[in-house]
Amino acid sequence: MGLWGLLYCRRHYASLLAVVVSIAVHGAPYASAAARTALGFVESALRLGHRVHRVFFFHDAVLLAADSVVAPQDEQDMQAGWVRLQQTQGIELALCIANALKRGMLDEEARRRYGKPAATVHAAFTVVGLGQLIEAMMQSDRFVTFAG
Amino acid sequence: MATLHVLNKAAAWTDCEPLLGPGDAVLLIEDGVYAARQPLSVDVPIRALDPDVQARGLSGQLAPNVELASFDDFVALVVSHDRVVTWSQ
Amino acid sequence: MPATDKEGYLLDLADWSPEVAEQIAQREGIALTAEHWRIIHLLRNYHAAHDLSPAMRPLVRRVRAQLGAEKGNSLYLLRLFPGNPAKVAAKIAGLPRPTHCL
Amino acid sequence: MAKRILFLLNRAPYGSSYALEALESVLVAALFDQQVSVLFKGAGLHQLLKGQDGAAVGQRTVGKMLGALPEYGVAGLFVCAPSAARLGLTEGDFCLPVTLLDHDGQRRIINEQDIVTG
Repeated sequence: MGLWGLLYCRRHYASLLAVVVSIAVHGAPYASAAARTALGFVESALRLGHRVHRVFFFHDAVLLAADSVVAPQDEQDMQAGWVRLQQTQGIELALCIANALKRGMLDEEARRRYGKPAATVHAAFTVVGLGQLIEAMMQSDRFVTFAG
Repeated sequence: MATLHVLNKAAAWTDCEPLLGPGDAVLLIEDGVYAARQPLSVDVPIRALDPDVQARGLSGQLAPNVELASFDDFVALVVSHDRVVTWSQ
Repeated sequence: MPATDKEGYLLDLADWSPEVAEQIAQREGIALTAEHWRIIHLLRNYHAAHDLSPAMRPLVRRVRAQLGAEKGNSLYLLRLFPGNPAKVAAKIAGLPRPTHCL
Repeated sequence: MAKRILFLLNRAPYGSSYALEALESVLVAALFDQQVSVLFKGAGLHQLLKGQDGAAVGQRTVGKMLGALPEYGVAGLFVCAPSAARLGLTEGDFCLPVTLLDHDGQRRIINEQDIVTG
């Protein structure tokens, strides 16, 4: 078998092998398509038998977790698909705490710590430190960034 | 050691193109698919994410060396390359 | 004593003075000595230079570079600022809460 | 086992919080003992300019924060040479010692990585 044959085989088997994937979403919901594209990617990855270790929302992407979203009837609700994924498949949806706090995205613990009137993050999402982004990179075979 | 280059803006082609190497592949997503309206003369495979092509009315208007890709193809491309570089803006 | 958040970090960094540092240290159960002050000044210089409250490792490196290996280690800093030296010392030095403490 | 992680930074500071927030992730990657390097491209080169004062617009100074990278253990600081030429910048304009890379050099660096992100 020639070099090209070997390369082809490597590619071919790689596509059959189950891998661990983590992703970062950088783009704001609605100001960018990042969260929608990322959802399509993650749904396909799971359907093809891969494991998704963590979805990390960074920069303005943390706004996807807003607890009081009302989607227009004639547009795809960008948050709903992610919430469903978390509830049915247990996918971890992590928000960067530093980026979340300054954008007003608080879980109950942050609400209490900073004495704010309401928690604003949907229960399907968790607020975590940046270390969890790096941990996701360390634990995964592939890492994909969905930019704004 | 091959790289998958994902572009989500057409203008990112200028940054990405000089860094393409043997074994690499390009996937155009979101507004990146507009880059395929021009001839893209490089030696690496180029794909464009089908729903993004359809949404923008570009079906049948892509450069001849650009093939459509589904989300499943997107995943397969990620798995079959060693790393993914995302090019934006 | 100027306003602090629930963990004792100054809300307005401009409120810091040596007297305020003494007060914050007292709340932490620390009586400031010349040794503490060397670290506090080093931290304030670090922040002025880098706009960062350093995490433990870069703090240790900086202390070692400026005050020698005898002081540039985590045991020495733990003795001066028990618990989490990067956080406790930053609090007393009037720096923002270190955002990437592990 | 440490991963080789390259941060590709192509945004100017101050106009958005992208540069500063990305820099935070670079620092944490270094604290996790990963083999971290940074490649500045395009408008990202402006992060390296001397004489910045973020306080003038109520922000932290990105150029000062970058100065902490060596002490955090970030070994590779790379700059896209064609970007520098296009922007009329030379090494003397930068607040840190960096390595200028042509396209071949950048391709080589990217091919050494486990992960490339922004």
